[in-house]
Parts: sequence; C-alpha cells; structure tokens
Amino acid sequence: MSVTSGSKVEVRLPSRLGFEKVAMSTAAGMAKLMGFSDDRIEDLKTAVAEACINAMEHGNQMNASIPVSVILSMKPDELEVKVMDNGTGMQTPAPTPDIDRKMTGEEEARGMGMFLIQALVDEAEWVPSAGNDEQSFVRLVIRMNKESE
Amino acid sequence: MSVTSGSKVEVRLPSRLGFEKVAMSTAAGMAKLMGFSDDRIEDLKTAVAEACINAMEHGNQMNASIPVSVILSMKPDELEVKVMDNGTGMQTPAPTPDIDRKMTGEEEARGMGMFLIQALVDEAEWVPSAGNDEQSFVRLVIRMNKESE
Amino acid sequence: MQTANKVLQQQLTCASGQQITCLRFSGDISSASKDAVVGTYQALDKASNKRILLDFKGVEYLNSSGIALVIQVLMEASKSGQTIVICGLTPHFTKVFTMVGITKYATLFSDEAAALSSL
Amino acid sequence: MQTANKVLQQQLTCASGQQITCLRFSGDISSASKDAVVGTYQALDKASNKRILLDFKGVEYLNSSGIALVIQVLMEASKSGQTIVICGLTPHFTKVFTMVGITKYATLFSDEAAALSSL
Ligand SMILES: Nc1ncnc2c1ncn2[C@@H]1O[C@H](COP(=O)(O)OP(=O)(O)O)[C@@H](O)[C@H]1O
Ligand SMILES: Nc1ncnc2c1ncn2[C@@H]1O[C@H](COP(=O)(O)OP(=O)(O)O)[C@@H](O)[C@H]1O
Repeated sequence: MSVTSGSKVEVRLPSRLGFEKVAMSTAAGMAKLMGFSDDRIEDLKTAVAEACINAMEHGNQMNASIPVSVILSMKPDELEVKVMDNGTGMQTPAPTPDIDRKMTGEEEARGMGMFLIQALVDEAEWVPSAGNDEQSFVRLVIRMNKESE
Repeated sequence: MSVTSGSKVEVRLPSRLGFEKVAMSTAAGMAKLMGFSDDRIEDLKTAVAEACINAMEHGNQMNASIPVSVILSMKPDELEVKVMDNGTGMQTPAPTPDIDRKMTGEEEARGMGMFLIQALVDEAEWVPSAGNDEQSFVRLVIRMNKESE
Repeated sequence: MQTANKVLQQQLTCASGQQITCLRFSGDISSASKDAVVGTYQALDKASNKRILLDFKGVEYLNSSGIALVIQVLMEASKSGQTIVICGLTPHFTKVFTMVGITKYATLFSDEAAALSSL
Repeated sequence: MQTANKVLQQQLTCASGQQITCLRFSGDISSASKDAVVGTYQALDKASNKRILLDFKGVEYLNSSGIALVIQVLMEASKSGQTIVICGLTPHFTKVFTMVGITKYATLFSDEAAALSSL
C-alpha cells in the first residue's frame, strides 16, 4: 500500500491515568494504516503510553483539566509522534534503570518510562518548553523496516 | 470499574479515506476504558466510521486539509460521540435503504451509512451548521447495558 | 490510505457434489475495492460459474461503501441467474448484512464448511 | 479509569514434584495495581511459599509503573529466599522485561506448562 505522507492526526486526552490507553489505540490505528508490523505497533503503543503518563504526571501535575496532546504525523516511511504537556519539560537523555541497584533499594523501583521509550522507538527526543506559552514535548519516531533494537 | 464521567477526548483527522479507521481505534479505546462489551464496541466502530466518511465526503468535500473532529465524551453510563465537519450538514432522519429497490436498480447501491449509524447506536442526531463558523455534526450515543436492537 | 485487496479464487465442491466458485477477500472492503469485488465477479464466466461463495473471513474492515459493492454483485448475479452465498462474516457484520436486507438475496453461513455442507 | 485487578491464587505441582504458588493476574497492571501485585504477594506466608509463579497471561495492559511493582516483589522475595518465575508474557513484554533486566532475577517462561516442566 502507498503511504500518504503529510497527514496528521491529533488526539487530546485529559490528564487522568487510564486515558493513555486511548492514545495507544489511536497511535496503533495510525501505525496500522501506514502498514507497520504488529510487533512495531506494540513497541509504539508502550512508548506512547509511557510518554502520555509522564506528560500527565510530571508535565500537567495530574490536573485532569489540562489536556495532553498527541500529534501523529505520517512521513515517508516513518511515523512521528509528539506528546505535549504544559510543564517545563525534560532534556534527553533518559536515565538508564539499574536493576541491581533497584534490587538493593539504592534506586527506586519505578523510573523506567523514559528508558523504555528510548529503547523501543527509533528516535526519542525531549524538548523542554521554550517559555511563554510553548508546550514541552517528547518527539518519537518509528521507521518502516526497522527493528527496535 | 468506576466510570469517570465528564472526561473528553478529541481526535482530529484529515479528510482522507482510510483515516476513519484511526477514529474507530480511538472510539474503541475510549469505549473499552468505560467497560463497554466487545459487541457494543463493534457497533460503535461501524457508526463512527460511517459518520467520519460522511463528514469527509459530504461535509468537507474530500478536502484533505479540512479536519474532521471527533469528540468523545464520557457521561454516566453512556458515551457520546460528536463527528463534526465544515459543511452545512443534514437533518435527522436518515433514509432507510430498500434492498428490493437497490436490486432492481431503482435505488443506488450505496446510501446506507446514515441508516447503519441509526440502527447501531442508541441515539443518533444530525445537527446542521448554525451558520457563521459553527460546524455541522452528527451526535451519537451508546449506553451501558443496552443492546443495539 | 486504503489497502489494495488480494482476492483468491478457488473451485470447491459442495456436499451435493456441485461445484462452487469461491472468492476469498482480505484486507479492507471499502469504496477502493470496486475492482476486487465487482471486477473479480465480472471476470467470471456467467455460464460456468452458477454458484459463487463470497468469503469474508480474511476481511479486517468493511464499510457501507464496501457493502454497496456486494449489493452490486448480488444485483448482477440475480440478473444472470447465478446463486450467491456468503460466509466468514463476524457476528457484527452478520447483523449489519441482515439489517440492510442482504439476507433476502443471499444466504449467510458462518464459515466455509457450513456453506459447503448445506449446498 | 484504571481497572481493579482480580488475582487468582493456585497451588501447582512442578515436574520435580515440588509445590509452586501461582498468582494469575488479569486486566491492567499499572500504578493502581499495588494491592493486587505487592499486596497479594505480601499476604503469602514466606516460609510455606518458597516458589512463586507470576502468570501474566490474562493481562491486557502493562506499563512501567506495573513493572516497578513486579520489581518490588522480586526485591522482597530475594530478601526472604523465595524463587520467583514469570510466565504468560507476550513476546513484546518478554522483550520489555528483558530490557529492564528482570531476567537477572527471575526466569521467564512462555507459558505455565513450560514453567512447570522445567522446575
Ligand atoms: N513530560 C515530562 N515533563 C517533566 N519531567 C519529566 C517528563 N517526563 C519525564 N520527566 C522526568 O524524568 C523522570 C524519569 O521519568 P521516567 O523514566 O518516565 O520515570 P518515572 O515517571 O517513573 O519517574 C521523571 O521522574 C521526571 O522527573
Ligand atoms: N455530514 C454530512 N454533511 C452533509 N450531508 C450529509 C452528511 N452525512 C450524510 N449526508 C447526506 O445524506 C446522504 C445519505 O448518507 P448515507 O446514508 O451515509 O449514504 P452515502 O454517504 O453513501 O450517500 C448523503 O448522500 C448526503 O447527501
């Protein structure tokens, strides 16, 4: 099938845990439309879920009335996803979880979201808010015919 | 599970055939979150697809740069979906297809979308544009613990 | 953004011993499927293909424009005295086909085996 | 908007003849699942439940907060000398569990039968 690039889909969710699953469905639908394989779609779903949860928690401070925007852009042979929140944002790179330190309690059990995002997609970039009314976002890219590792 | 009412999800699609499948995924994700059964979710998916296709074709004249907006609102025990376009709109009721007339060629084979929408959801209402910059829309409702027929 | 359809064509034998031509659809059946649905049907010789089974088992997405193409096939088949039977629809689309009245002109079977054994 | 978890608890016998306690999760495993995952584990007597199988077969959604709860169980089990094995993960989540290093502290089996036959 031919991919029509230049097409954008935007979905806006309340900052309420559970709604990241709606964004997962939208992202999966878009990736399927572009012809991505089921395993790449699973990678994308997890990355999108983690990015939405972080946007809700750390960006929008779980204020349900502040939406998380997810912008899905079809490009030739790749899908770009921006997950935007109203916080000040984060910079790449993500912390790598250390299971040994987690097991001894030196590191919190949680704190794997950004690592998973980076590990599962082909590109992940965190862009802090540029000030004013600019939103902070994480930008993910999955490419056709690429494995995640 | 408890349904958190008052939550809205909005998805915007280009007016390009095929993208109605992305709206179907979003609507299915939202209905699943609310705890709707799989067969009700199938009803909703078909109704949302038909409404999006009509919004693209008849409302936005297949101009890919005009988005179709789908607003999904959780209410206590029901999910409301508004599919909005930039056309002048339509009024309820939908024409009922007559298979006998279709078989003789007296009626076009196509023209079943609005009928299916009405038949598959618990409420369907077409609201024409109120003029100015108001969008026209179809408003669908599916309720918990209701069969479609 | 609409997928191209592959249609598989196969000759099957019914329980009665009669031959039936099976058209197996896959992917999306929508307004972009005119060639796949109507075209494939029209390419069949009307005299030697008196019974046709439309199998929707592999279909992932079906909308009203796709159903309109099925109705067009029913219409042409009815004119040329061919019998159409349908199988492989999900329970949801069995309901939808029934709602639009297709069951007046074609019998729906749950799957291929059910279709073959009662023909 | 997060589903409550049902956790089924069951005593199974391994190929070696040893007993194993199976915790079968379902629905979503996320930040809302602390009671289901950590709570259910902590309610087990540590002396009489030396081997525990965590079965994710019925799980529809799993995120990093849910995985953190699994790590918390692994940590407590390691301190009290219990062995944890895991089964029923999809290929995707098998990959994810491997990525975060869980395989250093728990063996992953494709399904219950595979787990029981090698223990
Ligand atoms: N969208 C965001 N806005 C601001 N800070 C963020 C955002 N996403 C992640 N962070 C920061 O990065 C840290 C690590 O995130 P993550 O790896 O997902 O783990 P967790 O969310 O479990 O802490 C977070 O604790 C937070 O401080
Ligand atoms: N969103 C809309 N805006 C304007 N007109 C519409 C809209 N939806 C439906 N219609 C009108 O109603 C008619 C019947 O629609 P439908 O039953 O879906 O069949 P079809 O789209 O195949 O013609 C359309 O042909 C169109 O004239």
